[in-house]
Amino acid sequence: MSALADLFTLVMVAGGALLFLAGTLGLLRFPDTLSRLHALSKADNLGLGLIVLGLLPQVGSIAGGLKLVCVWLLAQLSAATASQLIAGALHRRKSGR
Amino acid sequence: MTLAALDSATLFGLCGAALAGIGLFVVIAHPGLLRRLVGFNILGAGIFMVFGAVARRGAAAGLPGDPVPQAMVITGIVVAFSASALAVALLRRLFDLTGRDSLEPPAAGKTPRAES
Amino acid sequence: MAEFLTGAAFFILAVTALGLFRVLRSELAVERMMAVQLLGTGAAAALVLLGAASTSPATTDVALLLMLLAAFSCAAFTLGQSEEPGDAPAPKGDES
Amino acid sequence: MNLLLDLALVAWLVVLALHVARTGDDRNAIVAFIAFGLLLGLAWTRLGAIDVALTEAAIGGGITGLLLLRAEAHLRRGRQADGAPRQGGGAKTIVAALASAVVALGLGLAVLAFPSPAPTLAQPALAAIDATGLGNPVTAVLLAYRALDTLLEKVVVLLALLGVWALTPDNLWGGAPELKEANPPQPLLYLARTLPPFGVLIAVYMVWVGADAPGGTFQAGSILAAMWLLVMLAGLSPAPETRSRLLRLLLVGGPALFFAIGFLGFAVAGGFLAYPKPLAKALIVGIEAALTVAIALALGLLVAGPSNKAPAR
Repeated sequence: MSALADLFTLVMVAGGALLFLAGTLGLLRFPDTLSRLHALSKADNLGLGLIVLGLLPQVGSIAGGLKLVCVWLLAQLSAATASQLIAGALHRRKSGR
Repeated sequence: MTLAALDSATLFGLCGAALAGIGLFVVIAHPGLLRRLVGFNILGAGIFMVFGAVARRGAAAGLPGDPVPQAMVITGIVVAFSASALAVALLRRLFDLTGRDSLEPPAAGKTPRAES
Repeated sequence: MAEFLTGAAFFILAVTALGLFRVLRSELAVERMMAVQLLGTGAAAALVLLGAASTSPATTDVALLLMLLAAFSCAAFTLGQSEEPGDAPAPKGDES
Repeated sequence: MNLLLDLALVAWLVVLALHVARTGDDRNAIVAFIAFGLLLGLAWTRLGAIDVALTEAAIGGGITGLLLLRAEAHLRRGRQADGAPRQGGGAKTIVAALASAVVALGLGLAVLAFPSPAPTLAQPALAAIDATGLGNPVTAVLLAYRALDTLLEKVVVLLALLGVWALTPDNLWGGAPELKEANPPQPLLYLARTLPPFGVLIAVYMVWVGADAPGGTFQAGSILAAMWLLVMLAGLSPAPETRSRLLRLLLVGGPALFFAIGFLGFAVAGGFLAYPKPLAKALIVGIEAALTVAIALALGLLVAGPSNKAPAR
């Protein structure tokens, strides 16, 4: 049971870490700013999500698990509004008003 | 284990020294006052980090660090922020009144006065 | 396990920080802010991982705080941006 | 692996600081500084100082960034794209570099020359902690052993606020600082509506656990200040007029309560800022609550700056 949980953690954390790598590569390699923004939000949502999911079997208490989920939920809120704000700023800049 | 903790504390202490040096350089050498303010904050961060190394080395009695320097750093961070806010207000006022954001006179090569 | 979690934290931080250093030379201020945003998420992920590795639950609180304020600094940045829409001066001398 | 992580953090911090030193654009420097603050928070957790990491994350990563970015936007708006980035004179730069190198070297040597059995106050701090009823030694230092420092620090924050307000032009004295943007973007409004409830919750949590676990009044105050600033930036609630009695009362209230309890110590516990033992924890938590409000208001108003609207008649 514990070994299974550890394996789950291993796979999920590794997946999350790879998503961060993918997000960074996207940020560096994608052709224009908006698609870079798109790559960024993948890392934000999925990468952190997978890591939080993977760590859930490792925390001892329910409160600790809830806190982890809260980190992810806050990241969702932050990432969503932050990309909206950035895209908006970009749009205003482009349209020249 | 203790050796590793010791090494890491010394490492961050040296990092603090380097940051203090870089911050000081920006404060002295950069003409723009806003940038000097950023440098001032980096300088402070470096000094705080030296304190952090002291606190880390004082780890004892089951604590990860000596609480006294840590508490001093917390106080210091808030005070440094207040000082930065005051400096920003002064800078904005200076800029509104004179249109300048540096203490160097536009043409003449007088040495800038020290920041308050 | 702790070793693996610390390693993962290091990997994530390394990747996002290197991304930031590349982007810091970019011409668009917006992209620099995006990289900082990614670094913030990466730092939160690293903190969560380190907290699990070291079994000090309070480390997660730092991650919580970082995520709470991530959008805040981004909002501050875009406000400065929107005040001058047309001719945001491109950063000078940052080529190479 | 741990040492590798520490090494990498140190290297990135230094690289970011160097970037701040040599980039030509102020905003670029500030964005790098925000990233620097993020990594600094991480470095503090590596040093085992979670309390400091929380403070750094809240102040360095949050409101300092807003303060600097607003200042930069203000300067940029007023400046007619003046030409090349200014450079200091060559000789001056060299002298400055030499001086800073000497300081850095001296500090580094001091770090290397730390006495080997490191002096520590951890044991005395823990030995007396039962008397305070607290569980977090850092909070015990801040509010019991060295409460005088904390008290004076509150006074310093208030003095800084007075200094900022003193820069108000005469005809605007007593008015409100204007933070609202001309037309705040829609996502900002959304953020200002959804984030503050979480922020207030986390701030209350910080004060609450601060007695026994990392957290406390500074961290909570900075979070509250950030949330308040967000609401003011979005224009959901205007900044208060600086002549408002209630505002001034709340600002002074925290330190005043602290002083009052401090002087009460002469009567009941035999010294300034001495707490009677059975009441120690209740008094400390009470002081923390009042201080949190005062700090949040003071930090928020420090970022808001002097008033730039005439007071309503």
